[in-house]
Amino acid sequence: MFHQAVWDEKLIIEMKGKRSLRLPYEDRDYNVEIPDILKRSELNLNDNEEHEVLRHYVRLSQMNYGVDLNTYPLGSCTMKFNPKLSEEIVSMDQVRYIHPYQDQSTVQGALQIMYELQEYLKVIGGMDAVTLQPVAGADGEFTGLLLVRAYHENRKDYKRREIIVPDSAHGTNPASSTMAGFTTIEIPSDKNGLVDLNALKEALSEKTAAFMITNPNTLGIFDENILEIARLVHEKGALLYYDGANLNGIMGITTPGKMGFDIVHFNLHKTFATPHGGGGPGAGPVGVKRHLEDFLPVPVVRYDGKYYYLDYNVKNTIGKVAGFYGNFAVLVRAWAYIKLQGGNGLRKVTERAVLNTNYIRKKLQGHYDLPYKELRKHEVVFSGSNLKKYGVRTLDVAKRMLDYGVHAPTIYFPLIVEEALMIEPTETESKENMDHLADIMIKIAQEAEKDPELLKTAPHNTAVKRIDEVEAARNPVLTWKMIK
Amino acid sequence: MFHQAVWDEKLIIEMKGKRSLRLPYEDRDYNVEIPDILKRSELNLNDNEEHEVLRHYVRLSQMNYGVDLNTYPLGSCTMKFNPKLSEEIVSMDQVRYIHPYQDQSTVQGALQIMYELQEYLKVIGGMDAVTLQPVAGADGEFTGLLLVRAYHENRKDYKRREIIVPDSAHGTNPASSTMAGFTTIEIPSDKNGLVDLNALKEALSEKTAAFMITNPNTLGIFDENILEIARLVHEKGALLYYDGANLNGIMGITTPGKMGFDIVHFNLHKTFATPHGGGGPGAGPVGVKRHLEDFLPVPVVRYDGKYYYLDYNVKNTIGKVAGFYGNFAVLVRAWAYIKLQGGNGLRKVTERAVLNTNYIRKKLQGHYDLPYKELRKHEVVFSGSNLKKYGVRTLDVAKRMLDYGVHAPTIYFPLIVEEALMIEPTETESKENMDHLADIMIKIAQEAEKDPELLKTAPHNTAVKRIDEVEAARNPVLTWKMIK
Amino acid sequence: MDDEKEMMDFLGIKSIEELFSDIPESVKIGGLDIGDGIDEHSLRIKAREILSKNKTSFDMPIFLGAGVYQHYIPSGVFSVASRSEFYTAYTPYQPEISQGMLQTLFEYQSYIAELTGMDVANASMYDYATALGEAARMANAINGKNEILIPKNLQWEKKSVLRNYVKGLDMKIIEYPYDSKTGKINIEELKRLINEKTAAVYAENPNFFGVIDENVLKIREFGNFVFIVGINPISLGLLKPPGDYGADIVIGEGQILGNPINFGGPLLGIFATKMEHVRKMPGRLIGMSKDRDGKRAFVMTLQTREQHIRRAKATSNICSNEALCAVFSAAYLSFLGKSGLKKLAEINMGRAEETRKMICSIRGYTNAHDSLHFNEFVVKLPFEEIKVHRFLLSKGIHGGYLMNTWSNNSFPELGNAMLLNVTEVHTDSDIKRLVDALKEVK
Amino acid sequence: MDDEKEMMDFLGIKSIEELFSDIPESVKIGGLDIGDGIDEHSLRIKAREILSKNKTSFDMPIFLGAGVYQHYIPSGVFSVASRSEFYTAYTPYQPEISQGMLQTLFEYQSYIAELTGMDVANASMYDYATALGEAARMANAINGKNEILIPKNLQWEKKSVLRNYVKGLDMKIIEYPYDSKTGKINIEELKRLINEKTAAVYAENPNFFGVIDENVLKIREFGNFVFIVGINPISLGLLKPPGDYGADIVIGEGQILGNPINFGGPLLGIFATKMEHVRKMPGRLIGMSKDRDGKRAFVMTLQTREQHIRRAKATSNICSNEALCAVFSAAYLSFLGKSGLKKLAEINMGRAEETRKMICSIRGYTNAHDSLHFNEFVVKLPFEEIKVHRFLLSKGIHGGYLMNTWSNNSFPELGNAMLLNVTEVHTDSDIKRLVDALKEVK
Ligand SMILES: Cc1ncc(COP(=O)(O)O)c(C=O)c1O
Ligand SMILES: Cc1ncc(COP(=O)(O)O)c(C=O)c1O
Repeated sequence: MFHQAVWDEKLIIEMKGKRSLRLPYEDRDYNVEIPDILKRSELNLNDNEEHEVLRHYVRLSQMNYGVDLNTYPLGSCTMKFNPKLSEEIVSMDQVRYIHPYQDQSTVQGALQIMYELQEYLKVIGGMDAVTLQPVAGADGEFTGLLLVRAYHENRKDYKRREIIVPDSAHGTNPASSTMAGFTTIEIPSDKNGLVDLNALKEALSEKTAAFMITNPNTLGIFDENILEIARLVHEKGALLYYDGANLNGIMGITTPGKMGFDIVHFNLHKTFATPHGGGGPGAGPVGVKRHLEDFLPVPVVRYDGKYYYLDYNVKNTIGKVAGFYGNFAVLVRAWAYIKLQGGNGLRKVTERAVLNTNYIRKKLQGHYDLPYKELRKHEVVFSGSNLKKYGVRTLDVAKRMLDYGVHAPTIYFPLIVEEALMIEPTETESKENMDHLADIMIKIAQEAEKDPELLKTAPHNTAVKRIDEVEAARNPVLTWKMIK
Repeated sequence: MFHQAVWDEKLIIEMKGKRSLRLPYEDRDYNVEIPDILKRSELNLNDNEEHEVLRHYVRLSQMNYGVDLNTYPLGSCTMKFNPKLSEEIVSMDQVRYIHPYQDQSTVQGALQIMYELQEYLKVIGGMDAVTLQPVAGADGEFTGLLLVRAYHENRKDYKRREIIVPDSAHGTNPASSTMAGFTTIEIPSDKNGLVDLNALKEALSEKTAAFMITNPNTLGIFDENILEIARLVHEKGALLYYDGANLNGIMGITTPGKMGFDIVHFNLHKTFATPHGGGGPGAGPVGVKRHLEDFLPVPVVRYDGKYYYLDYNVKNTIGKVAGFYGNFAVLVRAWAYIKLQGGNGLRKVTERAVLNTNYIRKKLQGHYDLPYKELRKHEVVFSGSNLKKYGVRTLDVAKRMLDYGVHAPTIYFPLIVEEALMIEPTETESKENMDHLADIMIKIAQEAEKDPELLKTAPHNTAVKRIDEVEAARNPVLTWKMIK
Repeated sequence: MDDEKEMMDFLGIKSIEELFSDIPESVKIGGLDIGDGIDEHSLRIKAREILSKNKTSFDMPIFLGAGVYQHYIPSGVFSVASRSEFYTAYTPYQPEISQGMLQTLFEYQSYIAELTGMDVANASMYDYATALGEAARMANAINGKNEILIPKNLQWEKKSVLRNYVKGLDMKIIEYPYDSKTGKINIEELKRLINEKTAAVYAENPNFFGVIDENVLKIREFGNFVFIVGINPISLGLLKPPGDYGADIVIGEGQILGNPINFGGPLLGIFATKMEHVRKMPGRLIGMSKDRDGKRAFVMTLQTREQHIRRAKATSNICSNEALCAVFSAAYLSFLGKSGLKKLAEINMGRAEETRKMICSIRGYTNAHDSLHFNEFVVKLPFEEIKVHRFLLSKGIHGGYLMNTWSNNSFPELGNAMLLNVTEVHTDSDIKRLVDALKEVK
Repeated sequence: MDDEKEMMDFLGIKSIEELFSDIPESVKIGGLDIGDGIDEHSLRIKAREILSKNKTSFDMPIFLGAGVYQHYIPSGVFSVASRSEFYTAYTPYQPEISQGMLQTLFEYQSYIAELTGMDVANASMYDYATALGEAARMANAINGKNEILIPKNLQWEKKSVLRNYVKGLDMKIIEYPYDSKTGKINIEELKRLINEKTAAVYAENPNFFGVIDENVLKIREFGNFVFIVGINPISLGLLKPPGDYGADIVIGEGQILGNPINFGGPLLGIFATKMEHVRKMPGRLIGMSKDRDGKRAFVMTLQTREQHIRRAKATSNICSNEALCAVFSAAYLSFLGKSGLKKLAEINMGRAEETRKMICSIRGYTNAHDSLHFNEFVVKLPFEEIKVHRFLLSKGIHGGYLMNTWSNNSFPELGNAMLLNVTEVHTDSDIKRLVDALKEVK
């Protein structure tokens, strides 16, 4: 049976050694005369041998789970296979060792890739212009909402300070709305888990800046009323914002543009297979329709038919949302992924992702509660509430899954599903893997009945057992100097 | 406590999937008309998705132990830290994607590195010329012995068909001797574990082609009589061959050349920190004194002050011992290692390796038997015979060590030590690690007394438990088609 | 193929199209007009073809800094960060199976806290610029005030990002001047600008000119605002940590610590603060706890600050951050250790100061700021900025940042000027080539 | 430093020198005159500087094969082989903690057995040439006979290595001719040369000319010798495996299966045989067994054949082999799978044949051998070999192997001739450039 590697690993600061790694020019004497008052007196670090540092992190890595190990069905996160060629490309000197302020004649390759990516994303999103600058999905949202604001303010419409979101929205949506200076109005979903048109109508007003949704939504359900929604929103003078985290469910079938959205952010680290890095970096380019183009952050990459260049002349630009041009190395990976797939390939990605989702949905039906309708796009949300009678919660199911050497689904999101278990298989899981995943989850549902303790004390086969999260928050120990 | 990762991993042939990886130009039709009689009818393989293949091998890798994880004190094998920069360099296109028959003007970089490495090895070995062609230590031995043979035959001395080796020699020494058409004469070591001068004198004759030893020997003991040995051997018209596997014990302190050796092979994958690859590839360049230079394999890399070139004009060349010019990518790594260390650095390597060895030797003395004298060079051989009284063998000690997340020493070699435990820490282990290793071994000696079963049933914390090796040999299952 | 067929049979559908029956025909598209996919090898060739148009710092010495810096990155850092268990992981939502990433991030936080002299650091912000934006917002959250004072000579990109970050709070950004002779804070003016509306004062050390400014030591005593300090983390090998002079929040660019520049991204926003402010802090925090066997274990903590729990009331919207860059930095700092970091700071300062002297001894080239510098400095040029730049380029050298040509800031007092960066990666010969070439410009 | 001091104190020594007191002063040296060590970054620069003098197959199309071949290597193969648990391991002497490498090698053996149609394959030989040497020795061990018949048109390097390998056994190497029109075995002559002294007959398919030779099917019936067949493993996607036509030993170059050429090394010697000969086989063998819980487990087996046990009587002296290259190949074959391997063989054959036709339709260039070829072929040139080569090089194209200039074989019957290789990595445009350039030579 699966067991994760266990190393009783010290903290690096608890190790002992001397530095073996040499720095360039370290043998010289430097006459560095810093005024005493500005001189550092203490630095509580240690020295270590290169070898030991390396081992430390290699051992730690063995105690971490990645999508290169096994199924990672984290709903909303689109944990798909990250092509290895992308890693090969970004490890080239020509990606790593170029500086953003270099004369543009010396970075034509970089600019070409950015330009091509912009063009691809325009088509995929059904948008007229794209900025690559936002460095994560949430940053894309923030950028999009700054654009919303600039758009309305440019029209001297200063009262539009409300953003409407459905209660099924991801937390970043309201949070970004706040960051951009808006008030968030949350509207409840209807009984089908979809946008409640009446609630929307009620919420919409001359104060509405934008309605922010994702479609398919976080339940994985496609909202068939989307054109009607767009009409309602636009009618009120508001804009329609598309959270692109769920693009994997519709790519090549439809586009946000076609559905009537004005703005979309892309999650390159989800849909476009750039690795998630254990929490980042990602990239969250934003696409807009023509009427928002003039507000985009600077610079924009342009091409005059011969030469790629950075254009800082964007009429009503909002300025900058990140230090330079976005997460270039992530952009390169997404570019590579799109090149590998091509237009048909991306459509197939969606088709297979949706097939996989519905397959596992049907396999698990009956074992876990399935709120709302059956047909899903790229993800499906079950509820573990049928196990409550055994004293077992969704958290326990998740922990127990780890014992089988697979990752757990996203849990307790979206908030509108009680004891939510949000499964997104993605297109890169084989039928064999999904059968395996379903078998595990069915087995666990049986274990819940027969031996609930087994779940409540899970996981058993990981590097550590279940962690006391409450204690961690009550007495936070956030650095090694806080250890008593 | 340590536990190795456990994945219940299928064989790749037991997996199911379809090929996701596309080949260049695979969409075209090719009119390939092979005569029916030569056409393959069956190919019992399967197809797999790229993703699943990758996971399969990543999971397998987690069930493998490497020097990047922890201490690997495998005596005679010199498992030291492999600089990561070497890996970075050999992954450059300019190493990977060049062909050995390329016009030499297009591979000047490759030839320069080979040339520089030859020059370095000459100095380190105290030799006059070096061939980089042999691809492993044993291949170096074979090459060296072909040179011995060519040397004598060139002098019309055809009767020299005996190679003398001490009984402490590595198995490759007699095996290589056989391959080169010699008869091996094994002489016993003296009571100090060293060359028995009388036995040597007795064995030497006009039939002796060479005496093949390593110094320090496989016990890690430096033979102080080395100059006398050289005199005796040369006096009889024979050559003195140096097995370079133990160069880590003397580098920068002395050279085989200085000790009177005529031929030496280097183990780049030991002394020069090129990774061992789970069993290879290595590289076993051979250095010779002037009188053997004319027999070297072709080509030799030369430099005319401006241009590097391959010289096929070696007067009495033995021809070739491997397909091309040796294991180039391994050579590049060794070159990088030598560049990083420099002359002083290599000496320090030896000093630290020897310090480490004697440190652990003293720590373990009293817990395990130490045959022969105390002072060792880069390795030390203990005997586990003191544990026999508990019914515990060296094999059990080795297996139990695995439970602590370290690798076991080399066991049952050299043959002259009963229940041998051959420890080579190398210079890249910190004191902390050696203390840890010693603690583990001392603890195990105690466990042997208190709970011998624990050792005899070890290992417990590895991916699999103790393996039935006898059954494996009795009913060999060597491919998946042999599985019943 | 068969797999898909089996799955479709299981679902009782005849075509994949049926799975999209909920999507109105009117929004369906005919396909994506972006060309066909290509095989991996063809892309490998294509990528090399395109990227070969870039010139790297191995092709020519590049004396650009101005926010992101070239440093020697130990090859081992790449080995660590390319462990696929790290880079193909998501945010460690299931801590028991993610201890590797969690412990590494805990170490990163600890390193940053140690370096900056602060109590806590988060697991990363996007970059230096957005960290500044977040810091300003946090200041407002701490004291409810609305004005932030920033240096006039702040990099324009940071100003622009800051403006966007505080726009939602209607905060006012006020620039305080610097002394044009020394390039340091005009401390009297700064003092004068501080009042009861001041939410925060932001100061950098070293600043955009590379100047080391001991004036930062005086700011704390000017009032009760939130004191935000921007640092270069390597300089902290030598310089007093902001924690020692009263900083509430310390930010900086973590790319410097072992991350390649990558044309400006991904970067790594450093963000540290005092324990008393921790619940106002943006970003992810890793804490140490115990598992049910009492064994040390790590876990994301204080998540009630974050968007997935607090939604509209979260301290920030940040979700995906720059975790892998923090892994690079943790590994980097571990390889360097205490002695390495100190030494590195010395090398940077020493070599840059030497270079500055060499350049300023060329006729016509003068020192813009009569101060100590860390690893970059402004030189006034005897010719048009762009002319000097192009001449250097023609000699296969990439000069520094053009202070008036490339910046949306303007520095009229500097005339033609270039911000040059020198670190341990610039070889003696690189520097000599630069100096020789500058002599030749006419 | 302190560590070392502590250790020295523990040992009761005052200086490291004391540890070398057993080395006579007279053999001690003053130091190694090879210069000082340099730091990693400086070496990174230096390595790039030196290596930039190499031209790779991304810089110019290269039509060289002749023993090692350019193929598309999936990026994933490098990911697998760069797992440090694999590449920093030693030979799996402790199998319980080395299951990863052992299972991978078991899979490699299985793949090779499957491809070649043989019962068993070993875990690797050094390369194709040494595998031939080992095969000849093994033949002698099997039947005690002393003559080996090899093709006259065998690559000279292989002949040379073979000569060294059989020298110790005093075996006689006899060359059998080929038909100069077809490039195939002159089967009558071969038959004539076989007699009771024949230890082994060695034949290749495809052979050095790239020719596919169905004559190999007839050889087995000529007698009771050990029949050794040399193959290109990719060709076995289409061609009958030697196991089907009576081979006792099959050898080949495994580099072809997913290993970069690396200027000719490391390579990977393929070696497969029948179960009845297994105890005479050189090299390492991995077997499947069970652990004490009855769980499937892998282990090195039949080690009594090997040098560490059998010493002078071992089947070979090989110890370190090419395990990591076998890992590359196992991963490669897994990525390709059955359909990929078949397809790849087709692509290689198809594209090479097309190219051959294109070249042979240029005036003056003629087909040397009127046969089917796998992925290389000999073209007779209307000019001096070296002249054609240099002209191509001046056009940024690296032509094929010069049959008489570079080979210690001579092929006078061919006149000026070039052995050209075309695989899936040669693009349409590469081929067009080659053909166009050949037209221009004068
Ligand atoms: C639906 C949805 N929207 C937005 C985001 C935020 O994206 P990021 O983490 O890149 O900031 C996520 C990420 O989990 C998401 O799932
Ligand atoms: C003393 C000694 N000699 C020779 C060899 C053979 O070297 P290789 O494995 O490179 O063939 C070894 C390897 O273990 C050895 O330890």
